[in-house]
Amino acid sequence: MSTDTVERAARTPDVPQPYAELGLKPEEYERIREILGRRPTSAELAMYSVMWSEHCSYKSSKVHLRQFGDKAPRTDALLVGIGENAGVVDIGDGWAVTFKVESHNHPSYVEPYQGAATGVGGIVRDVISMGARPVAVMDPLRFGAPEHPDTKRVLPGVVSGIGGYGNSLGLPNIGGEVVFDESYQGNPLVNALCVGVMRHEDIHLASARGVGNLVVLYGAKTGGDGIGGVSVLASETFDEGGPTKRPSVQVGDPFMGKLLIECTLEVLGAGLVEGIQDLGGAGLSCATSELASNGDGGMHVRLEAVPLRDATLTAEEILMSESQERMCAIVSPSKIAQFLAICARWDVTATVIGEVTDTGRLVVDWHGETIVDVPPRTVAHDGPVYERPYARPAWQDDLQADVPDHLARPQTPEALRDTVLRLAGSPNLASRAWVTDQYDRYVRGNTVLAQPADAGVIRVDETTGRGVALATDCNGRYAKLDPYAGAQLAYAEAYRNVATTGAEPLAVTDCLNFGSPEDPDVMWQFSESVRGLADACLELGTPVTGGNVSFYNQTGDVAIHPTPVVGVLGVMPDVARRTPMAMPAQGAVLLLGQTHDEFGGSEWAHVVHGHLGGLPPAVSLRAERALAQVLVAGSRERLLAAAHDVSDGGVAQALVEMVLAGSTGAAVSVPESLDPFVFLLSESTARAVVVVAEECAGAFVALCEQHRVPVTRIGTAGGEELAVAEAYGAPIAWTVDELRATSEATLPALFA
Amino acid sequence: MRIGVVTFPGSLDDVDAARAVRIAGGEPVQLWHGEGELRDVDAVILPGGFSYGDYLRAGAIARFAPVMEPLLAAAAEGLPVLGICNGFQVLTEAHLLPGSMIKNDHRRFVCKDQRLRVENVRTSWTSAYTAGQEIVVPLKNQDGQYVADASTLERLEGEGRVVFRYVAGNPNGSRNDIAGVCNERGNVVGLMPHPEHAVDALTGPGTDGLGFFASVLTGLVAA
Amino acid sequence: MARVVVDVMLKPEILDPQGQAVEGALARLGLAGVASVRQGKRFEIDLAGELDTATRAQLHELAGTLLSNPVIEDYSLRENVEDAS
Amino acid sequence: MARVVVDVMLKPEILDPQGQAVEGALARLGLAGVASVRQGKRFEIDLAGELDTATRAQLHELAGTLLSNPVIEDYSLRENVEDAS
Ligand SMILES: Nc1ncnc2c1ncn2[C@@H]1O[C@H](COP(=O)(O)OP(=O)(O)O)[C@@H](O)[C@H]1O
Ligand SMILES: [Mg+2]
Repeated sequence: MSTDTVERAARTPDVPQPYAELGLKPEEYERIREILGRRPTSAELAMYSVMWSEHCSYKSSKVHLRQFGDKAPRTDALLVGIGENAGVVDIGDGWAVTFKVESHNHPSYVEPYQGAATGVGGIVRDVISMGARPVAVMDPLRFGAPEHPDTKRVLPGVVSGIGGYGNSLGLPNIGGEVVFDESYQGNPLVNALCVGVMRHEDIHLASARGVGNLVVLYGAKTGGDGIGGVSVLASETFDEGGPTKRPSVQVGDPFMGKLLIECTLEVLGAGLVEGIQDLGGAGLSCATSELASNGDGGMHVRLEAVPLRDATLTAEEILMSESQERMCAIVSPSKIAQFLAICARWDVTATVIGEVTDTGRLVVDWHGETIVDVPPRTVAHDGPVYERPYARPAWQDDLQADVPDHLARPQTPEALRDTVLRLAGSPNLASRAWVTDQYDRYVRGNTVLAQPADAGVIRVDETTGRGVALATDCNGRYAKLDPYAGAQLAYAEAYRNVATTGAEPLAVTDCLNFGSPEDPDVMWQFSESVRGLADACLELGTPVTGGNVSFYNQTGDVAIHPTPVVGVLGVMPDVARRTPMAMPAQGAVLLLGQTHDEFGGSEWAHVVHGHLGGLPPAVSLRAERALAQVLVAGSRERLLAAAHDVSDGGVAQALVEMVLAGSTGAAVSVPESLDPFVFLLSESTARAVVVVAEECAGAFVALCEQHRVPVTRIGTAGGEELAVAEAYGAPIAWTVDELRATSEATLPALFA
Repeated sequence: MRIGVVTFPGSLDDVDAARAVRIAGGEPVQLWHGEGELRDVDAVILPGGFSYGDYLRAGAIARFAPVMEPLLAAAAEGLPVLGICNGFQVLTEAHLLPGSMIKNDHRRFVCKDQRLRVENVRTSWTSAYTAGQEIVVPLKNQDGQYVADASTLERLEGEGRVVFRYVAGNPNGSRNDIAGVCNERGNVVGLMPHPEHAVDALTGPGTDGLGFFASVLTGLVAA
Repeated sequence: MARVVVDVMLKPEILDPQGQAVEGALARLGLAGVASVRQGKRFEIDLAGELDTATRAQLHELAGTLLSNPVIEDYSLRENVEDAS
Repeated sequence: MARVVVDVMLKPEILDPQGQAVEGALARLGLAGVASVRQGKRFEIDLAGELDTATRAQLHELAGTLLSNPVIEDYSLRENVEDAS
């Protein structure tokens, strides 16, 4: 096949081109022709199609995501905001932290191990390309029904893939989520978060400046991996394709990933790099056009210089390849020798493939002929933008009207006892140890809290003890009932989790997982969720620093529950004062916050009745803020022996988790004003269970009063069982051993 | 006291091992896999990780690294050497320690706080413990199942060269619950669990691992 | 008593980090002239009885689903192979 | 251009956790009459030139040290094998 050059394209305007197969709409194809003043070459077509895919261009979400900027709270903490590979936050003492969450949903469904592994690899490279050393990962996961055979295929592979890559990179896994719901059948969600640390002066950005500077590609050789993966995997559903039609899958090489981290940090540390970008979705097309577009505007690339793993690749394929473990750096000619020497020391292949120009064009040659000549902005940033129609779904009112009030509630001590135990052993609440035991949480020696914990806590500075806390959350059932409130609830829970450990919430990242944007119902869910999250961030003063959108998570007409996963980062001046969740041997057990009769979307309704309807628990951001202030001050003043946030499964589940973590029981009683079932299982927000030493109780209650946080003494820590003094006429109790056996049996029984 | 910590390109717990040496009062010295010298250290730690990726067999390629040549010679002369996890695997691949590790019997990576019994306190790395003492240190690996043929096992048991044994449940199917062994002289010790992750109660399950580093430092002072 | 051997290799276009690692190590250890190394899996399946047509079909089915992942791997099945070890 | 295949299997006396898992899975999926399954590794080494005596000796040496660990594994080396995939 002869090369389709720019010159040939100009000569042969009428050659039919497979733009539709590449996922471009006729209008989009026309626009490319307009931009170029001719038909695109096949290489240009490949480049535009992949960069204008939903995954890379955010064409359906952009108009909504703007709110994160427009409504951004005023803060001094944000050093780099939305638009870069990852946001950067000032955490004090000259330290900065970068963190971001991304999805790898579709690839993980096709090939669970490699899909999840390369998801971790991709987000880690985003963080190193900011100049930061990655220090921890997290993995919010969603799967279909636990007993479904496909879940048994997908979950173990995903978990070992996340572990296989993260463990080999030496990154502690400090948290995540494992959620089961039928709505994710066929569309599991594999989101991966990475957090990195650097000094302020080490921040690097993805831009190609300085005419004559060299473009260096380093890392793995380029192969045929995931060609078209970005547009095919992320932009289209693949329910019509059997195994043979499945697109090729990227395979990760974590050892090369580890070399890339060390090598990149060394070249950055030595001041050898003018600009840097990781190669992820859309590979070289993305890296070159973004670097050029963010810099002086021109770049000249000799594509035949790219080291290949497979010599038969065409130019188009090289431009689109998503081979993993590659990076692109802009290096001045005076420093190139040093750069290459460091790469060689790490056994990393590095090749000069081009240079920065001032032509305003991205020009790619292939064996002496020009095959790409485009304005880089039109590829990287000025892609199509859609205002997709959206409308409140017709079924939303009925769903909200189907309130859970008619569901039978336990009314005897025995029934209540059984219900709590059943929930404790249910797949969404049972011990996550079967999953988390497959992740290294110790490596690097700075993990202060990891699962089980409300938030992962990592020490950043060994001298001062300064560190960060991170939590991710989302309850898709809540978001289905009310996507505006659902996004705020996801945020509120992550915010509360971070505060529960004693850290002050500072910044937010998100991964917005939804169905098809072409469905107005889904688009409404999306727009409501973004609006909810932006409003909440504004009110509580934490900016969204970056994130990711994953659309097309649906099978046929059926979309997943809207799942806006929210990650909150908090800072702690000294991690030695973190508040653990384990029940201590003694102390007063207090419930903070107010309990209402709220069961819409609750774990109880889901597990016991398979019911989803009504409204989710009410959001009160003001109450969340007050609660967080108490939890942070309580930690700073060393008043708290333990704390745990109340969410799925209510106070009962919070107590069960504390008791299991501490292998110590507690004796509680139902507050007079509350029904025992409502007290134990309602999912009202802005609540936490805390334990304070008896001698600190007075000071702590005063602290609560100062912040107007309702506080109720509900019992005393200690003993071998979790006991409720009286419920419907009799005491009930569970031994620690019984709770442990129930909680720890579930996941192994399903997946071991 | 200078304690060398070898860094292979895929080493992960080298920073932790160096920190543990420091906390115990020693001076950690970085040794690079590609350099064939030991820089006058008084003891060497081969840390955990995935030395060269370990796709083939854990430690299989690291065994041939330039740094191993002087290390093997010095170990034969009595230099204290501790192999932790991947380091243990490297030592068995180099035939400095008997037996080998295969995939865990449950075939998954496992990370947990593991209880061990110290069976032999006459080695360079265990003199700070008391015989039979139980300690808790993290265990984290995928290929941690210790195997050896029957006669090797018999000899190890007979000579008291099983240094650590898993208690309260065998986490990976290791023969005779073996968690760690030593060479005849007792200067070379290897084990799968990670004492360097148990040197600070804030970041580990406790400080039971400090004894390893205290042992070697005390032994060196005495020598 | 029949022995069936199933070899599973990554498809040629799929990255094989294991093979690459071996390739690098062979070169460092002085073996010249290696063009490429691929690493795969070998399953030795011993059957109690003879290999009949139904079992053969079943084995092919399982080799293509359980023993290999057709998304990234190819298998080949050989019958009545001598003991390799 | 010569192809050499090295098969590496755990020694028979060493229990093979992966083979056992496969054995269990085959039975669960309805394959009757499996006496035993062992899982090992297969290396396909392509040489640029021909396989001469010196290279053959070197390959055997490396198969017995690098590619297999003689404490737990046996290897077998075959020359001029057809492409398996
Ligand atoms: N849901 C979101 N919320 C906030 N920012 C987002 C969101 N999705 C994407 N972004 C931001 O848009 C930019 C482009 O995102 P992305 O394409 O994921 O980056 P990358 O090219 O590194 O994968 C990034 O700065 C990202 O943080
Ligand atoms: Mg990026």
